[in-house]
Amino acid sequence: MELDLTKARGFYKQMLLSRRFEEKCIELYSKQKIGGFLHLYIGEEAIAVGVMNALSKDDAVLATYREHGQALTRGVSAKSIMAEMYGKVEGCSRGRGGSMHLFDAKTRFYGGSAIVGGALPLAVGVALADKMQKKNRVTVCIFGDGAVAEGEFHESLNLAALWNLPILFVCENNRYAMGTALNLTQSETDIYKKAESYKILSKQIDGMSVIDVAKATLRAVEDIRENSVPMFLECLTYRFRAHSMFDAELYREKSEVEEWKKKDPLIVFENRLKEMDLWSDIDVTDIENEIKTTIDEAVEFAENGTLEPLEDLERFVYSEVQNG
Amino acid sequence: MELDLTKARGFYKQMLLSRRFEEKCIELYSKQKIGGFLHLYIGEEAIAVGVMNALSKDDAVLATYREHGQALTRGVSAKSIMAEMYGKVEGCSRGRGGSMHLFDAKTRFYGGSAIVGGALPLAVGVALADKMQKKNRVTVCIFGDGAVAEGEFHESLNLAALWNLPILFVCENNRYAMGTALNLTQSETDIYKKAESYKILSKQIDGMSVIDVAKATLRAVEDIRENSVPMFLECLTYRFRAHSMFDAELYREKSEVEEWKKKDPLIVFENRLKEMDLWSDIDVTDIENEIKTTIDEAVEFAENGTLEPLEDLERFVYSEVQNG
Amino acid sequence: MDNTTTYREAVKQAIRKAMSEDERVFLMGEDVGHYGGCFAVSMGLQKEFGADRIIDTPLSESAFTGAGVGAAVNGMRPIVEIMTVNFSLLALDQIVNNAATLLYMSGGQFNVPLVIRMATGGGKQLGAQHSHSLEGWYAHIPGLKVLTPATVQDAYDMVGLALADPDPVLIFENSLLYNSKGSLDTKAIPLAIGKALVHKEGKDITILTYGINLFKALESAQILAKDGIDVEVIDLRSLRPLDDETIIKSIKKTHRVLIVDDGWKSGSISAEIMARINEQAFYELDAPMARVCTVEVPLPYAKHLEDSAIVQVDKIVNMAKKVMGEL
Amino acid sequence: MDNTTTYREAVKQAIRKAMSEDERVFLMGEDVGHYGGCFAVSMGLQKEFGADRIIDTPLSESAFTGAGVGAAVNGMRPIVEIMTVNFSLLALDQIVNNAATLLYMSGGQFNVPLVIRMATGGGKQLGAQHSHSLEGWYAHIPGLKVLTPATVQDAYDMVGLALADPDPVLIFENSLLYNSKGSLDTKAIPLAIGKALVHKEGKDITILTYGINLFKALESAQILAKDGIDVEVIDLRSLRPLDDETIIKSIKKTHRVLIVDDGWKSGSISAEIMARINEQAFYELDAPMARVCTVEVPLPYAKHLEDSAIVQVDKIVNMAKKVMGEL
Ligand SMILES: Cc1ncc(C[n+]2csc(CCOP(=O)(O)OP(=O)(O)O)c2C)c(N)n1
Ligand SMILES: Cc1ncc(C[n+]2csc(CCOP(=O)(O)OP(=O)(O)O)c2C)c(N)n1
Ligand SMILES: [Mg+2]
Ligand SMILES: [Mg+2]
Repeated sequence: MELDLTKARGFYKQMLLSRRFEEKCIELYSKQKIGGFLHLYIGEEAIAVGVMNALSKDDAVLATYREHGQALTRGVSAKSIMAEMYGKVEGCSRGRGGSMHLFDAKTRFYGGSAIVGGALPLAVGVALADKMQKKNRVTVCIFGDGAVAEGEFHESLNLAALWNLPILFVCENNRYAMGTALNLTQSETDIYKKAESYKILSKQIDGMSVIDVAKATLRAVEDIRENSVPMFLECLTYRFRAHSMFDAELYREKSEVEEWKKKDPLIVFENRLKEMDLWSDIDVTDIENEIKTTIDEAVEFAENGTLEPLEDLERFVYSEVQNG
Repeated sequence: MELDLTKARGFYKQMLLSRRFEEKCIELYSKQKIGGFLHLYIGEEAIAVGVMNALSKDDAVLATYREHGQALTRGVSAKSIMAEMYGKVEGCSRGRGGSMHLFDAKTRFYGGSAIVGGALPLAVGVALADKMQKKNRVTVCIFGDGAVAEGEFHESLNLAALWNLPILFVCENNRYAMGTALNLTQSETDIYKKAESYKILSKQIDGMSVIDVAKATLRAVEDIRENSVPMFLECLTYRFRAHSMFDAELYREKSEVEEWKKKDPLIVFENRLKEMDLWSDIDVTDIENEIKTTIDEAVEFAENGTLEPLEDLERFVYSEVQNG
Repeated sequence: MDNTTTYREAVKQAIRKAMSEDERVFLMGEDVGHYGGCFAVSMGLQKEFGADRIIDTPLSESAFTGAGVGAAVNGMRPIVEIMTVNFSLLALDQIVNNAATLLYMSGGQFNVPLVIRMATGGGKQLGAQHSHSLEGWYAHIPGLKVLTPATVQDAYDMVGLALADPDPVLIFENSLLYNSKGSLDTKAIPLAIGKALVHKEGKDITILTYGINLFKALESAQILAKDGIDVEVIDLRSLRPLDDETIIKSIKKTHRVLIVDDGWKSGSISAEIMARINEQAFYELDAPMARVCTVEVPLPYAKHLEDSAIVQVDKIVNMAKKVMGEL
Repeated sequence: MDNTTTYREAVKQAIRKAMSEDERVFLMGEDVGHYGGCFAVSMGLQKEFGADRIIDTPLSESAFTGAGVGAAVNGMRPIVEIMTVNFSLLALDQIVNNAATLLYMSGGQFNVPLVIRMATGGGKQLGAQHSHSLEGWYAHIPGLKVLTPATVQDAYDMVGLALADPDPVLIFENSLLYNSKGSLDTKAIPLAIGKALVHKEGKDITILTYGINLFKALESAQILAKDGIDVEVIDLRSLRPLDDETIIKSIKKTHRVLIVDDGWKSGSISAEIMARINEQAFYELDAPMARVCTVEVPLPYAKHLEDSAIVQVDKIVNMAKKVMGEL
């Protein structure tokens, strides 16, 4: 992967957009404009940006309830995401899903799943369908370290390996599942090694470095396209904020959080760009302004959005067309 | 393990009892004295005998629907097993369970489970309770190669490893789950390697050799008692008969079955005893006669057993004592 | 038409037809291929269509059912076979939390044209982990449709109906029916999902039932006829949606109702039907509604006990007489 | 008595008491320890009792629930906490195929004194994978008992009752109740499992309900009183077993009934109650029975939609008036 200025600016902007977007979400959540659960991705943005940039338009993505960054970077518009969190019809899930259930058919973004591990079997099926239809596409399935303990992780990796499915498993290992540390959930804390036990090619990478993630993903995606095999990336990362807005964070030391904040993906990338002599050409103020405009417009769009009429409550329990 | 004559005779007799008992079952099944599913263990007897002889009286056993051999060797009486298959009150599960659900509190035989993989979480709990109560006992959980694909296998092994539970996992790898060959169910067909991925000490052994199984189990059980850790044994074996009585066996070659029959655990053991110069002292005719008596008595016992009155149909949906 | 087609053969023919006509259709499940299906439904199909379309899965109910959901949202028309309804509990997260919710949660974007077939029912002495009848229980879940073919014709038709449906459809095949024979017209236009069928008209009492109990109800009707009781027998065919219209129409004629159902009594689909009749036709009832269900026990192995736990003709006859005020 | 104890605190106190008095009792589930419980019920208990008795589990609902079953048959008295009923679907095999069957299958040898607590209910904009109310659905399964504490007193008492029971008991705590306050008498003799409680006597109509809807029903009763309708409000407390006696006694007095239930309408516990009243007291009814349940949708995120899907006081009031023939 060649990191030219355009790409570098793009990566930086995408990470910053995710960051600023979520900072706005916090504000809106405390104003009760957004309800339900709100899981923030702050600190982990390098993964979404690195991964999404390695995909082509017709690849598929499945993510968790902590998926603002993935959706934004995948190309789901900030407007439709914000409208979704406002519960408006203009939202990417029509206001039915909320923060945890962003969906977007256009970008093949299959959610937004809030059952930990529950999207892995789905991803297997999406990839299986591509393979059966001889479409040379990749399915990316993103999940946390907590999901690794679920039976569905095991069953899904085995199926993907057995059937040689074109699927990229991306584990966002942020060392905690809610308040439970990795060493309390896994007897083997090097998660990539577990993937190897299914004979899936697997790698552990620095999830705080967008360049590392992008490179590893590009290589994996190429392999998958060529050989129709599953691949696995364990991205080491850290969640800077609480698990959700209801979390007293009793389970970790403040100092640990501070240590990790030094590896903030924005800072890591800035330093890297400085080394590469690209940073001085990055127009941070312009970027901040562009992002501000995007977010302001998203909020305005959401504010002006419409509430679905109550008569439509039962729409989409079943399909409206009668023939599939 | 020292294999003296008494022990050798015991092993041989137990394997033969299991064999003859099941041969009788086939006969009774075709006479419709036994109903439901009947899964035969013929060919795999070395595992049950090797494992059970390494346990002490107060260890616990959890098995599958293919558990006649395990129950018999564990010390559940042939009478009560046969009565169970006749559906009589004198059966070890009162006629409620049948062939797939043999239970016996006295010998800590916790079934007879017919949901593939479903006993693994139970076994974790049984071992956990022993550990919490500081009872230095071992829980043995026996399951097939098919169970390895279930999510519950994964979750249970992880818990056992995380919590250092005194549990011995015994996988009876007979290369087929019903009609599906191992290479169609596992991307990694060396099952013991999967156990290693949970950091569980693990061994692959010859499941047709009762001596190998007994030795490996003894060593494992010692380790477990000393260190309170889980252990895993993969026993390579083969099912000589169909999966159940309804199986046309289209999925494997007759020649494959014939090849394996050469490794019949009775023959393997006989040859080994010959090498050790013990065979000539084994009174095979006497053993056959003793077994015949045991089985005849069991059948008679079952024939003469009583049918539970219909009024008792709803007994034991809930406990009869009101305080647990 | 002759009565020579088995239920098993009807299901197989329907699958074969669908797979021949539509490349998107495939069958996946444990032992559907090399073994030929645990109830021999797919025997021979793997030879015909190849291992890529008749897919043997490992014992991973949750993952392969979920994979069915994923394949369905991505252009395929999977038929997932789960051996027995008891095992489907391992896949329930995928069925309830994904298959039944995706369309709604995505605001109408992702429908799930998935068919899940499974065997149901007791009566074969298989004990408490193989014998339950949970079709009525599944009917509680919005987003799912629940079909219960009783006849050979429906065994055939419902596969096609389910595959044509844009949403997840569960088909429950009572395993005791596979060997039953009936006539099959492969050219007939199938009765739509959600329509009940009056199998026998009558004026004194309506028996509502589905699946294998249809035949026990018809037999009961013959016995009751000798006592001068003219029974109307309705096969519900679909437990979700229920055909309220046909049910209520019959009640308005007979004013008496007995529901016969393989589920455990408490919380059975019978209860739901009673609730609806109460809501929609209370003043039409001449007597309390009654039901014959499975006794609330984990099914026992012993034959005499199992027989006494499940629905039998004499129980239906007696209960019908009670409803008629004759007992 | 003062009204200062929260429901959360009541559950915690009951757990603490049980653990102090009985070494066999322990608590296990996701985030019950270091985090303090996803609804903060067990906050502080790990410090008090140690990590060996307040056990943080990995995300492995099936295995740790099954481990609860195993520990229960081997001498312990586990309390398993599952964060939310939706996630319990991952553990359903262990609950239905093991916990509910072991005693029966083993011919009375192995009872399972296991308590499973889980949060239930919508109303917090958590969408279709976190908000469902499946307690009525669980009540279908023989071998299980299903408790639904509504009051602070019951939140406390039911932990003890469940632990004293020799069989598996599921406790459903509506997550919106955790912050509710009430009075708690830790010395009171608890009302047994299976007993309903008349919270307000009345003569015109009986409202049967449980959990959070008890309070909506009591509020509705006040509103209806202004219209001269004297409502009897009964808290079912236990959905399996149901207290038929108390229910029927009330119907014989009021002759009219409305059931209010958080489950989806079709196949709800309301339907079962209607079925029983029909069977046991048909001739006592002066009007069709009615129910207010959750609308049959996977619960939506948007607040106005979610509010319109779940039970509300105005729906109860309107339906009660309909039953009274006033609408
Ligand atoms: C099956 C299931 N169990 C429990 C939960 C509650 N829960 C939500 S997120 C979470 C932790 C998941 O941790 P991880 O997979 O590491 O993802 P992270 O939140 O760290 O991104 C838990 C326990 C859930 N949503 N689904
Ligand atoms: C959860 C579940 N799925 C499917 C079945 C049906 N079934 C019974 S035995 C079996 C094969 C199991 O194979 P294995 O674990 O290798 O044991 P073996 O029969 O070879 O001893 C299957 C698929 C079941 N009983 N439980
Ligand atoms: Mg995490
Ligand atoms: Mg096997």
